[in-house]
Amino acid sequence: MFDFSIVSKWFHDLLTDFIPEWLVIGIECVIVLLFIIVLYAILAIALIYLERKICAFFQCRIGPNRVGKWGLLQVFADVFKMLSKEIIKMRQSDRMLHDMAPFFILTASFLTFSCIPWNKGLEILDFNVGIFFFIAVSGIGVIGILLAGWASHSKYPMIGAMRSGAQLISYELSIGMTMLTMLLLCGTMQLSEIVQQQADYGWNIVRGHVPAVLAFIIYLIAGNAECNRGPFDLPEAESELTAGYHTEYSGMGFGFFYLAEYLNLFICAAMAATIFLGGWAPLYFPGLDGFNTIMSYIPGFVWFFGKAFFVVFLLMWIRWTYPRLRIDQLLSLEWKYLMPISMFNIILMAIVVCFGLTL
Amino acid sequence: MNNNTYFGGILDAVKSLTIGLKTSIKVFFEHHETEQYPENRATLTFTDRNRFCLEMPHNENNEHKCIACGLCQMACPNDSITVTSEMVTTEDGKKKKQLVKYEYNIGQCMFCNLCVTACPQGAIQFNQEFEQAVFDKSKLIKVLNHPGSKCQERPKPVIASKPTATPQGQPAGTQTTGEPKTETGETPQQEKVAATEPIETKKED
Amino acid sequence: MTLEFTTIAPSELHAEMLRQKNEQKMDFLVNLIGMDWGEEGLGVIYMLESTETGETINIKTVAEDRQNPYIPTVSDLWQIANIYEREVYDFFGIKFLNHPDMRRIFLREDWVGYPLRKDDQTELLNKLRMSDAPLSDTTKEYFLTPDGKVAEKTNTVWGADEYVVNVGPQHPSTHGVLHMRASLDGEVVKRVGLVLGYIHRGVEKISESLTYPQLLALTDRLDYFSAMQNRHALCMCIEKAMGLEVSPRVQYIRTIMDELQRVASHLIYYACMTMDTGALTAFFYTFREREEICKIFEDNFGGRVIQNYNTIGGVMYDIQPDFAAEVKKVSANIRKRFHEYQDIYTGNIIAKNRMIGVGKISREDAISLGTTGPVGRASGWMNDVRRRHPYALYENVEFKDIIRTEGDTNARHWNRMEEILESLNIIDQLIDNIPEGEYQAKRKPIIKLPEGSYYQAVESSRGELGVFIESKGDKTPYRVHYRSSSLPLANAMDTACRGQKFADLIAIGASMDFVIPDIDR
Amino acid sequence: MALIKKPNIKSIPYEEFKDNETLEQMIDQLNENGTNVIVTTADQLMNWGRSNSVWPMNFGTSCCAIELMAMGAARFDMARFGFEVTRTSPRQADLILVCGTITYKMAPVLKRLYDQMADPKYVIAIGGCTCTGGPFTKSYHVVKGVDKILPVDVYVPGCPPRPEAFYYGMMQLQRKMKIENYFGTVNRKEIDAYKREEEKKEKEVINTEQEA
Repeated sequence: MFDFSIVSKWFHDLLTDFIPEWLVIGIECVIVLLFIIVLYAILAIALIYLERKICAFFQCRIGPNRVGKWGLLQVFADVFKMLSKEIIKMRQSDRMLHDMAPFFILTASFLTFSCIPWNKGLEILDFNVGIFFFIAVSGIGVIGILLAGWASHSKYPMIGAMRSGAQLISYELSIGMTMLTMLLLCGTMQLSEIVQQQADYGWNIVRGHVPAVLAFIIYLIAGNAECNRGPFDLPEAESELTAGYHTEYSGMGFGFFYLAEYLNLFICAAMAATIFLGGWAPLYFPGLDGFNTIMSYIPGFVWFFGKAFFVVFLLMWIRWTYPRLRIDQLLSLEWKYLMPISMFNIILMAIVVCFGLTL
Repeated sequence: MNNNTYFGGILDAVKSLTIGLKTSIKVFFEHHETEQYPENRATLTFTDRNRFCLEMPHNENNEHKCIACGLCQMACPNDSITVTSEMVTTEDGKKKKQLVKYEYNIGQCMFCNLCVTACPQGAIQFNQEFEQAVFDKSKLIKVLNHPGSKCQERPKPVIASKPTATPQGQPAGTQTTGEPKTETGETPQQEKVAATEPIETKKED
Repeated sequence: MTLEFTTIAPSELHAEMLRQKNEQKMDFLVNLIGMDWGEEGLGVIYMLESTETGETINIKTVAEDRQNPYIPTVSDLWQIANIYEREVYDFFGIKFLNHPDMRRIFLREDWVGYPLRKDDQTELLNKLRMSDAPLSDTTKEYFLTPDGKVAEKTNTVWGADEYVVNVGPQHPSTHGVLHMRASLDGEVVKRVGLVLGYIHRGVEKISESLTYPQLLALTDRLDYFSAMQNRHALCMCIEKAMGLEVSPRVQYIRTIMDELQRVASHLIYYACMTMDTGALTAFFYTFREREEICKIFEDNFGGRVIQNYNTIGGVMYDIQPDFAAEVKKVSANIRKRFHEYQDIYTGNIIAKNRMIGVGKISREDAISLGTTGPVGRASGWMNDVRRRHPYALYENVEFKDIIRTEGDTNARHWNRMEEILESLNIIDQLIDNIPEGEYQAKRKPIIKLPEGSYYQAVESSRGELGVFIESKGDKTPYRVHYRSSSLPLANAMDTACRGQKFADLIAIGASMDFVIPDIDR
Repeated sequence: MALIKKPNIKSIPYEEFKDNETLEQMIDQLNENGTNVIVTTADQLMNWGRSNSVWPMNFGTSCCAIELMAMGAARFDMARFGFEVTRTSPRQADLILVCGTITYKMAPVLKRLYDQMADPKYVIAIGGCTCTGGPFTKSYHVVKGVDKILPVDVYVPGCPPRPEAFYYGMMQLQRKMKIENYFGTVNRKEIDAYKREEEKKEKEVINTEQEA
């Protein structure tokens, strides 16, 4: 497996030969920042396109096909449009908070986005409490939603934001629990380390068998809820609250929410891929050496994106199948079902790990 | 397992949710029968019962069948037809009504077909041209008679060889060829309409 | 049918109505029609029906003073009278004594005059106003003081401390421009109030100036999901008044079309219900099948939503030669697909939780509220006009009464789902036996109805849809009134929603399946 | 004028569109002061984006709204044009398809919805009711054409129009969007149509008074 850290190390060494180290780090930061922003934009566009196509296919339609070949340029057109839209300033809103809200959401998704290990040696933020950091920063998003609802000075966004607050905080617990379950298996919080382990010993979902699969399912449900996507899209419940917390946002303000929604979807999927499905680790079958060699020729980031988009598809499949829950049902699902099950699951995993029952 | 118990409920829920997923993925791989409109313009056809725009067929001599009797105008529930006519004296000295302008407001029309059924001559009919969107509202008012057009000389009344069942019904002649058709679809009742109704309007006016 | 009236003076009205309700068991107020008889005065026609015996009685009352007409309210006897009386107040200015809420309901509160009065100059007095329509939180009540004079007092409708959320007039789930004001306690709905008239098009007033054939076109646009049935009702009403017999072929065609329309309507209901509860994919499933029905409509009548098909004495066009085959194909396809609707939505645990036990209406309430159609039948009230007053071919076909007793959203949903199958059964019985014959009866070109009052009801897709025509023997009707099938359903929202969650308000609204232009007319 | 290209729509040739005269008139009006190569190219890019991403508002009052729903459904998939993102919030919509009768009570609401939309915004009047009052012209409570209250861009007659006719109207709008200028000039003098009418009336009143 190709280790990307060779490239970055070579680049770093190359620069330090000519210029002082602090400047090198500065330059690298800028490069990384550009990398993140570009990747962020590309992924968002790709995901929006995918969502529109996949949803169309679920609904026996064909989706965008008139702008560019197969409608590939559709989302670009949307972006141009959105950039040129007027941003409405409302008299009665709390202007500063109203303008800040989308950036909270963006910040949260940028920070979580940087945690993802793309390839071997290709991580941006990678330190020993990676998962802990991930959970912590993803919690910033809820502030953005609450602010957006509050600052809009309107009834529907307010209801949406309050729903969202209750929902996100509850489901964060499940996410934490499932991650904790997997940490028991891995024994480390460093994301690169978790993936490396899986490359060496097999994917976590296989190694952890029953409790890992259970955790995976709970993670998918809770992650879906974290992204505010159907069937948990109560905060923006189109048919009830018009557009929920971002009802009053126009132009790019809304555009940021829209982008962040899809990016959160990707981050959720990428995390699932990293923790459960082995991140950039290729698919190995013990004993099939020929097969394994071919698999290892496929670059790591291809594996990673393949897995992440597989999970994205799963999430979309769920979204385009189920009706929306009611707020009390949503909370009872979390507190009565998911929470107790994931607690039980931790114990189960502890037993499995303790007695060496892993595969 | 009993659905009312905690675990029974979970199992039942999982089962029903799986059925949902199964159904949606089945449809995912089905064939999609979407009609792609601008691409299928060439093949898009409608039966002649579809009513999208009123028209007055003209033959190759630029002649229409309208005798400017105004029955369609009266039959219209919301005044979307305005017939302007003038009295002219024909060569043999008779006074005759002649159509000057037949204005039809497609923006107001409700496509109820009453004008077509009221027409004793079969001079107007609905066509299947649905592409009618315009930028300017005044373009919605259409003049149906072509410039310089004349009323077709009516053939001698033929005694209906095969009387159709109905005074209402399709326009008697869905005329696409220029041949003047004999009005066999007319029933005596329609003649009566033509005879009586204009007088009544005059009273009302 | 021609209506016979018992005339009662306003002063004795309330006692007589109480007697009718309690002793004669006239528990269903079918219709309450405001009338302007010119010199004679303004009045109201009550059409009552007993759900036990099936007897009907029509009562007429006249207030002679045109300036200040007062009639005692019956809203304490039948809940639906509340909204009907407000409608009459709105259009005729008849004030109902002891009615708790005498506000305008369809027109703006600052509207001048009463449009349905014959001497009203509405169009001169009321120009388009672009200021926001005033919404008052208080209302007037008129009552008789012991010395026989009329006094008024002010009632509060919405208190200052209530958190009132306006659902509508522009809201994705009101299926149009209904405006519901919901008082919320957190997510719990305390009560719901209706503001109507955002699509009040004055059909009844326009109808008074149109000839009978012209009248037909407007009915399609009332309840556009039951366009065929609406027009059927009006045509039947006029035909019966004229004494015109239609051929068996027409009867067959009309019955089949009515049922096809019902299937299409219920398919749309399912689509809206799923969309409102967030299952966006299920929406497309039934729309797919509905489009097939639309294709049949396009080919046969040239209209998809508005068909303009029934005419007085027949139908506009004969059916196409391949009609039977096409209908059979569609019917088979819907039967085949039917389980998919349940698999993806109804059988789903989420949908079940959102529907079962939500928005209950008891049988008594349903009758008192006059919620006919699948909604009433979900509360255990057998109110199918096809059974009560059979018309067209419904006496000759066999069909099951679909009735449930739970009265909740789930029961309403399943009633409609089963009615799809039942309608297909009716179509199957008829489709192969359409007799030959003429599709349009011979009639005079100018239609004049003999003097009198006529009423004809049909079972539209959402309940009893009635057409009331009063004729003075002219080319144009003197008064036309439509018994809206949706108005009672919208009015029942308050009863159904109290104590439910805000999200349920949407689901209940969807399960009522009202069509706003039908409410507002 | 060579710089301004005739707006091109996939699958329908320019000549086959209706009402090209009005469109050409509009082009002339917009470019009275001459054009600039760079600006025009940038305009075209912007207009390409805008015209292909028209998000309609979820607005409908009666029958035409059902055809709008049918348009969204599988047989006439409006996603093909990229129109399927129907926004329920007016702030995020680009286009308001006025589907169905607008009554006197609804008119202020519709006007407010329009005012809430972010620029650039467009209005299509769908169906007879919104073009002229349609079947209800004789009514005392129906606005005889939404152009009395909103600046309408495209009129789509029909009662209700077929979904294909909706598309045709939308493509007409796309053509209109494609000739607009993004940089520089003002595309349309946004006049409150209702106010304009009122002002005109007031002037008339004054005139007549003076005459008297």
